[in-house]
Amino acid sequence: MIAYIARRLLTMAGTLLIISALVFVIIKLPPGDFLTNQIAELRSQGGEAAATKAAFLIKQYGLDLPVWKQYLVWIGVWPGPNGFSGLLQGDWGWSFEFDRPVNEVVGDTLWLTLLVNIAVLIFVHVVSIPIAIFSAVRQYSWGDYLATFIGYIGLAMPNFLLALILLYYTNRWFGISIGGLYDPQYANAPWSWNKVVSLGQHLIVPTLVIGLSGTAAMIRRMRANLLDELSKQYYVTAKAKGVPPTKALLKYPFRMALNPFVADIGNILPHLVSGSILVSLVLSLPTVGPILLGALRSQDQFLAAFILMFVAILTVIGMLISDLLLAWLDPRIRLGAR
Amino acid sequence: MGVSGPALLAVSDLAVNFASHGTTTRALDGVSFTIPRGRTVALVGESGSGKSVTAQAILRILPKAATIAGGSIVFQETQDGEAVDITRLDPSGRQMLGLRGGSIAMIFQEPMSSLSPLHTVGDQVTEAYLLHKGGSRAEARRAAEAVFARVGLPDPARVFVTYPFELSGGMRQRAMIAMALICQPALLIADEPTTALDVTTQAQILELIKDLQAETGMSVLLITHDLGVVANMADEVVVMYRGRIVESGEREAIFRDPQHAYLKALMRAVPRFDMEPGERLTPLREIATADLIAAAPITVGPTPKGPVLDVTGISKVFTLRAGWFSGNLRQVRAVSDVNLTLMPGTTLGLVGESGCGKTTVSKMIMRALKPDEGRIRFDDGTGLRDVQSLEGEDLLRYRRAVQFIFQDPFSSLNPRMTVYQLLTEPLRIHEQISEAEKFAKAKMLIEMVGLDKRHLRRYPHSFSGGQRQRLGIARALALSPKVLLCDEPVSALDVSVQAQILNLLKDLQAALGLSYLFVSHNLAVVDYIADTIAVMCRGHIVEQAPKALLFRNPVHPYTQALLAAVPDPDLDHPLDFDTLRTGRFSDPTAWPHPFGLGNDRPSQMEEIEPDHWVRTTTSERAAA
Amino acid sequence: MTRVLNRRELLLQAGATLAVLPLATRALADIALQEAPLFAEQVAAGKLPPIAQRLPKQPFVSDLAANGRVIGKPGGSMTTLIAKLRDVRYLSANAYTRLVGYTDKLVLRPDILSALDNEGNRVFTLRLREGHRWSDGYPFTAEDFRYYWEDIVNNKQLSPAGVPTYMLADGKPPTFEVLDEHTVRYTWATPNPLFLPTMAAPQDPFIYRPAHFLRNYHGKYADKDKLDQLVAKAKVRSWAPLHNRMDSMLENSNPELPTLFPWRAVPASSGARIVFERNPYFHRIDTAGQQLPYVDQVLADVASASLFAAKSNAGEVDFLARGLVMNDIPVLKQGEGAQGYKTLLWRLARGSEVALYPNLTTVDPVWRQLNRDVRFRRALSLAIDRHTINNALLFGLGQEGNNTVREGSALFEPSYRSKWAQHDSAAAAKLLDDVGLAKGSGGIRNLPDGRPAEIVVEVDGDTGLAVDTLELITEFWREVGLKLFIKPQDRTILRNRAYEGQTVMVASQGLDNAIPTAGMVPGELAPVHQDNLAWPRWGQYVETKGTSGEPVDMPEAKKLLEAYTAWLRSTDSAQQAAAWHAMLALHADNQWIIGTVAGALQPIVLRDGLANLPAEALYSWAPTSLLGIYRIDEIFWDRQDRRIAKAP
Amino acid sequence: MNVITHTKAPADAGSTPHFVDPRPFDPGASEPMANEDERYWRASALTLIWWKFKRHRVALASAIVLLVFYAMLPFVEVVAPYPLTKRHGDFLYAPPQPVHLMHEGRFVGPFVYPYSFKFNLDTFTRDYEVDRSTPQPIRFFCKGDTYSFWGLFDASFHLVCAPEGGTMFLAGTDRLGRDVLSRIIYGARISLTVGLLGIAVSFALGLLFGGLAGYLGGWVDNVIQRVIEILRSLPELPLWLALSAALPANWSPLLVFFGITIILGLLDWPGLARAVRSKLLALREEDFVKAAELMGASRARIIGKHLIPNFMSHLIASATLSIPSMILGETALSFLGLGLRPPITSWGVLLNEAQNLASVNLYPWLLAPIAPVVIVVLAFNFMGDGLRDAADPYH
Repeated sequence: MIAYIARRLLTMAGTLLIISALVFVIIKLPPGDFLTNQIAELRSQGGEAAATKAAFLIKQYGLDLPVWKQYLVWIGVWPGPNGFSGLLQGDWGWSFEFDRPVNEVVGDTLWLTLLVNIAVLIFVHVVSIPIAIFSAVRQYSWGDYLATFIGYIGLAMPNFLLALILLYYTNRWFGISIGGLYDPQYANAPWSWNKVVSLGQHLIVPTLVIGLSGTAAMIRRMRANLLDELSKQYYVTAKAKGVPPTKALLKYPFRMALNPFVADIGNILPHLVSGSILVSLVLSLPTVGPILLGALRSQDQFLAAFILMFVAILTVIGMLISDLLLAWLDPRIRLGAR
Repeated sequence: MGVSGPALLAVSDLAVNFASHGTTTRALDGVSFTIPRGRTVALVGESGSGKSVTAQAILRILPKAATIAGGSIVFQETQDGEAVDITRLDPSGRQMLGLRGGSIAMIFQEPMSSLSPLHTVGDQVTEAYLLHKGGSRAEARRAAEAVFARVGLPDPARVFVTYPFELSGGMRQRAMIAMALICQPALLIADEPTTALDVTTQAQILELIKDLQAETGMSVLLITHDLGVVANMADEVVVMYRGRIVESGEREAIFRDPQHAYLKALMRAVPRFDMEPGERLTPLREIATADLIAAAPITVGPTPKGPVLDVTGISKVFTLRAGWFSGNLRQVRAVSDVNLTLMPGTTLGLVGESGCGKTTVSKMIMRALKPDEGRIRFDDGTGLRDVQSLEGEDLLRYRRAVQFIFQDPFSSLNPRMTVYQLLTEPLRIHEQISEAEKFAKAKMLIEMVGLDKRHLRRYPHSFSGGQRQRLGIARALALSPKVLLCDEPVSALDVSVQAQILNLLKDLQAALGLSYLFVSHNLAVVDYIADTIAVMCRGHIVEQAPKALLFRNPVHPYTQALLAAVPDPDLDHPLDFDTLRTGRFSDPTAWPHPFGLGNDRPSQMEEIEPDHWVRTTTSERAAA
Repeated sequence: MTRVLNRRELLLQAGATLAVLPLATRALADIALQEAPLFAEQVAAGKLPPIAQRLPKQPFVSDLAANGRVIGKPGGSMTTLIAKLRDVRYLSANAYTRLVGYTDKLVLRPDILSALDNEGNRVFTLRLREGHRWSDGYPFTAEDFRYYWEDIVNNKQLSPAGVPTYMLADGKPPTFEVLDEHTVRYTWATPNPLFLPTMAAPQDPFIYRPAHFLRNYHGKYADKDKLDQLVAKAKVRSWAPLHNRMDSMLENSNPELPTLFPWRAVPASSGARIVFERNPYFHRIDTAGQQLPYVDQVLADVASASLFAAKSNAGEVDFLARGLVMNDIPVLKQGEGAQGYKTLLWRLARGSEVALYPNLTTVDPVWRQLNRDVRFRRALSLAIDRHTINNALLFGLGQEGNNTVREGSALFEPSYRSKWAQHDSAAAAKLLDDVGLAKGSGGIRNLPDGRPAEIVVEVDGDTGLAVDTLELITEFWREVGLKLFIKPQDRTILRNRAYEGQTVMVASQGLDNAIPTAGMVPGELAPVHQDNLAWPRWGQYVETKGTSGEPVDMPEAKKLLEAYTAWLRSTDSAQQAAAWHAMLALHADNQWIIGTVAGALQPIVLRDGLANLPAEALYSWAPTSLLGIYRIDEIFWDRQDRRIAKAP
Repeated sequence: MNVITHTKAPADAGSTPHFVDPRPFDPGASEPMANEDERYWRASALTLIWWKFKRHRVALASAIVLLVFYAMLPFVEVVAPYPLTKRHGDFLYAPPQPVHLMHEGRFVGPFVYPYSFKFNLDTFTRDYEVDRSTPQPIRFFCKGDTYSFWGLFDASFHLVCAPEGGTMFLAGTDRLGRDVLSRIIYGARISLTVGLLGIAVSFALGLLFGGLAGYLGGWVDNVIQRVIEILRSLPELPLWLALSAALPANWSPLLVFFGITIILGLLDWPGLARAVRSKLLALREEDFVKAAELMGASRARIIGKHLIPNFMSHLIASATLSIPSMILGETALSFLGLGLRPPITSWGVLLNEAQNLASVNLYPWLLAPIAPVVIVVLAFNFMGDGLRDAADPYH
């Protein structure tokens, strides 16, 4: 067990190393970089002094180095202008856009991202699992068709527009302030019950919009998995034992059908981040999505790279957790059934 | 009806319909029979005859597409208790739930897939107890452990916390039985309870069921296609054919005086040990191709003087990863030091239980696997040549000369090809002949296996299992091979079809001078078709002899056990449960001296009489 | 407006003193100072000195009544929106607190300074207000100027690029003298007309810095061990980047940095809402003796720009201009009644909303020759039906014509706008025939080398208006046998392509400053900046002092350059105006930049109850510095209920 | 009938009579191949798939819808009532004109009422006023505005045209007075091909890498699996972003379009590769593949004759299910301003232009492109479902 985890951690480190290189290359792919663009911009506005300052940062962050050196400096295995100071040393870099260290920029938003994603995850599961079970048990019934249809509508709707429309009508009908995760008045206020309520209200639209597309996919997969399991002999055995139908369903085929989802925990995350970027952008949510998008567009490289790495690390950890969870849930894997 | 009091279960005029794609087919049609208290009723029939549907109807666990269209199933648990008509109950109502698993329990064919792999054996077994008897978990556990002990599971406490896949097949089936028995049901439905098991295990399970029945007085509805099992187990027999009962009655009556043409045919189609030399099985429908085969213009090249196939000392070790979390690699010796010789025009039967290495041997001969040691030589009339060293043209020639017949007739034919394409595929690979010649050949081949030439344009999906297996044989013959490797070619087929195929193979051999390596777990089948038989266990050949010698004088304890375990459809040859009870016959280290293997003790084949070889341990011999 | 401008001309004459207007010189004793309610408690508690001690001896007294405004009441908070955290830097434009700055009539006058003496644009003597303090209460003195000049500009580590260009006259820096604690002087050998306009430009160059604060991070002053510690903590290489980081006068990103603005950022704001609080030491008061600004708090909520209109429509904003565009007007108007706000519609002071820049320095020889043919450019201009564009895109409210200065500028003349700008397809076709572009197959003309005349117009991808305009122009040009292809580009890429001479024509905004005074720099009109997409390589040549690009080689363009040089050498505003007129006339005649329609509307959302913002005015980056010259510190809540700052 | 008493029978059970079914028994009659439908047996896999697919009615309907959409693509110039760039200066932001049949209680055939606008300076909107007195009949198979068919020749034939001297904006007009319906129809050409081209790229890559992994196994499989894992652990949107930002700037709109499709395809292949791989691994275990190997068939023959035909239907089915995500991907990229840009007209571009509050509450007809997107995505999903169910006709 420990040996297994150690082996996994080792491959994880390797994977992350490759991902880090990939991330860096992707970010460096578009021509130009933040500061050079910034300098040109400032100069054209007559901001001579600010331009000088930006030129300063280029040296400071080694943006004049060749790309491969910049990469090595970034991950912290090559001395940069300030000596060894990279990811490995816990230095996440500097955001040019925000003119603050990356950790300060991202810090607030990370847990809000997590919050939104958890809300979405809960929504997706709470909604789709019962529907999927219903659809599978009542295969080809009207209810099944209806559930599938509604799910697909969610999948088919371009969610950024749906977000915009819902945004408008929740404001109009329920007076929920437009955008953000709570009313602006709570922005600098300490946590209070009202702030939590405001947060809850503001979570409705994003959860619904981000969750809808995931729900359809989840229903579809869960239904297919369950249908597979429903025809298995062990389910007949359970029924033949006299186990009541609902209990039999939940204890045996459902449990089994869950396994692929557990196996997929790690992979959900990048999808959620992707899905939430657009919606967060429309709804102006303080999550990493829009920051990432902004950073990628303005080539704020350390910020973008860090967020991508962060997601990748979460994914890889998620994969490990899902493997361990799967082993815990499925004795065949734990005990090595052939 | 029994003379004194009502039967435990009375099925009368039961009809079940299956709806599929808008059409309704009748799966059961007017089925009536009774299960008297304390007795075993066997439901016999080939696949698709409606045996399992009957059982499912009794438990009301029919698939969604099925509906009970008429008739009644009256169940009366105690003599003077209330009788209920099961067909009128709500399938998921309280009363039915109470019957299911409580009063009527069921065990299934596949002990692996019938148990959930995610739950411990104990969990699954106590579930029924908790549902029907109530009580605490501790009580349930005690009950479970007691019943484990009763079904012969060693160390009940440990079994309680193991998962099904950690047990061997026999153990799993015992666990299944324990699960069925924990509530002391009045009726046990056993749906092909031993079909997936090795013969030796089968015998043990059968005995167990018998013992338990005697102990508890429960009734058993035994569903099987194996007349041998029926002869050994049943008190009464119900024979089904296509959803209808064609004959039923007491065991004696059925076996000694079969009346219905179908039952008679079935009896004649089962290979038995006591068949006369040269006696032919009579399938339900004989394939009338003998003339065609005889007339077949198949050219056979020069016949080798010695063996056509010579296998010397081959061994194969597989490396397996033990589990997910352990980095440990396990080495499994699948085949060790196997020697075989196949003489031209004869059949060598390779017998053994599942996992004994027989398939690995056949794969190595086909060059689908590479032996770690030893060599395989082949003679196409030009002298023996090492198969492993063949390259290019020679290899292609070898591939032509040695053909393979698979066990699963469904997976062995490419569903996207027509029969014509299938049969001519080998020709396309190996021969440059015109389309007309190909057609002529395909026509000849398909007629040779008793199918119509019009079938050439069809796709495999339109054929039944037996027909597909015939197509497989036809394809194997396309290149006029010298050797056919038959890997369990009939084990997936019903007896009547099995007889067809076996006869066909025999006829082909007689006409074409083919040599067969016939791999099977069924001794009776091997007995019918083979000339020489090699018995394999745990990768070793333990005994090898011409079949007459082997059956007359089995020397090796494993061979003896194997022979004793085959249920004969003959009331005069009941199973000898005593020989099988020890259960140590498949463990080479437990074999009595001088046969015991293990601890890397060198062993060798010893000729105890002409052509009769038995594996013995060298050191013991030398010492003696 | 023109009347006032004439007086400013006088003010800027050499030898004049830019002094506080008469009213401000009135004895301070006449005005009874009033404490703002927000500070009353702190003053009472002794945490803050009383108002008299916080204000300069001679504060800037704003005569609201003279400006058509009313004296307000202090208090309340004002919510506005920013799209990105970084946009807090626009506060320095909007708050417009300058050494010298424009009034809303574009008169240049001292603001932070009490007076400024200008001798022939060569010698500038700057007089500070005695007793003026930074927002942390520390005195604002000549030392702060010296610190900037000696320790920042002339420090190689902090300013590797050396002295900024506006501080150079003929390439030479000034001599800097501290005359006394409140007086500094910059002296150039030759006139430097750039100096004053730059002080008043939307991007404040900040030639003074809070020395007392920044000294702690300067290698020359700070205790080395302490500084090393700070440097290590900030994970920077040396003190210089640390100093840079702390010194964010423009970016406004360091709340610790003392400021002279009407509001100062409150530290520890979250990323979603930046809170600005009134600066207790701000130097302006009204005639009633109340310290400005009136509004206690400015709350800048961060929201994506696409939601600005929606949030305004939902009544979540008190005050918003930047980020709203003309297309938002219907939505903004729609919400007015229900949400209690008004949408002010100001005019954008831009030369042309969308202008075409035929690249005179493009590398394609055929196009280069064609673009340089004035007949071709005139034909392009004549072929455009500006009226249709106006109707389709600007509700018919725009001004059709060339890319030139607008009414409201003293330099405006109708001919600058109308020359070669009347829609006349026949004349355009004739000109094109004259150029030698014969019609080929499908009615499309052929270039001299046989290629079809397909003009690829590249456009900054973010500007929807430009693309729409081009779609219309495509139709107009097709009538005269020219094919237009619109190619949206990323701004950065577009710029780089232009610098390399790869663009043939670009569509972009026209003149940034369309209401200039003669004293403002006519740089946008002259081939001196590579950003001008009509001649990027000429501009490059000037900007790089000849190391790259190419010298101006067209006689008309040389005239532009001469006029520009004349302006640079000018010592009085008549000379400056002459230079401007010469350049404007050249532009109108030569159509180097082909204008379309100007005068888009800038919607400004203003909550009912907020007073003192004009109902109509001009809006631009330069010279109005967004809302800067309209003095947003004078906005106040005229309704009592609004004046109470909203509880957080 | 013989009744034999079993000696061991319990006393109370009595004996069961020996029953024999008296009905005639003919083993030959029950031969399952006797008289059944020869058509079914001779049906190839493709035919069976088609039969099975046909039974899935929603899928069939979806397929027909898609067929109609795609069949329209080559003729959008004819189908659209107005040419793509046709502008109506007097009808900016005009609301949809409903089609009427009855005028003053009398049947006139499909017609519209003309309308005109007044500019409202208070609201800055154009107030349209419908003139109910003069019905203007819509024309069919008519001469309308001239367009250039595929840039090849000029023509003016349309399926439907505006009334003579009138207008017909069935889905309203946009800010430049362009007919929204026509723009949607033209946009289909780009939006619908994005998915197909993207899937072609993805398909090729998925087949190649999945095939290599599944067929060769070993380290190749391992490497490809790792690559897939890595690609899957990055959110796809940033990858889209970065890659589309990296598209060479001087590419023409058409090239950008291809670039975008290739990017969409590039990032979609891992899913398909996995499907190919697992299907291959499963198929390789099938006896008929082993049989072909043992027959001495060459690798190419095994792949071409035995493997590909057997998993292609599955693959096509799962590929079909990827197309909708590509179409949505295009809209998302366009929304971010990273995909296609005007003057190229795609549904994404149209939606991008509509993504503001004004569209939601003032000009809701600008959101009309949602409808075709939803319809097409739904149809692809349903059809894909049907295809997948039908892909294996032997179950």
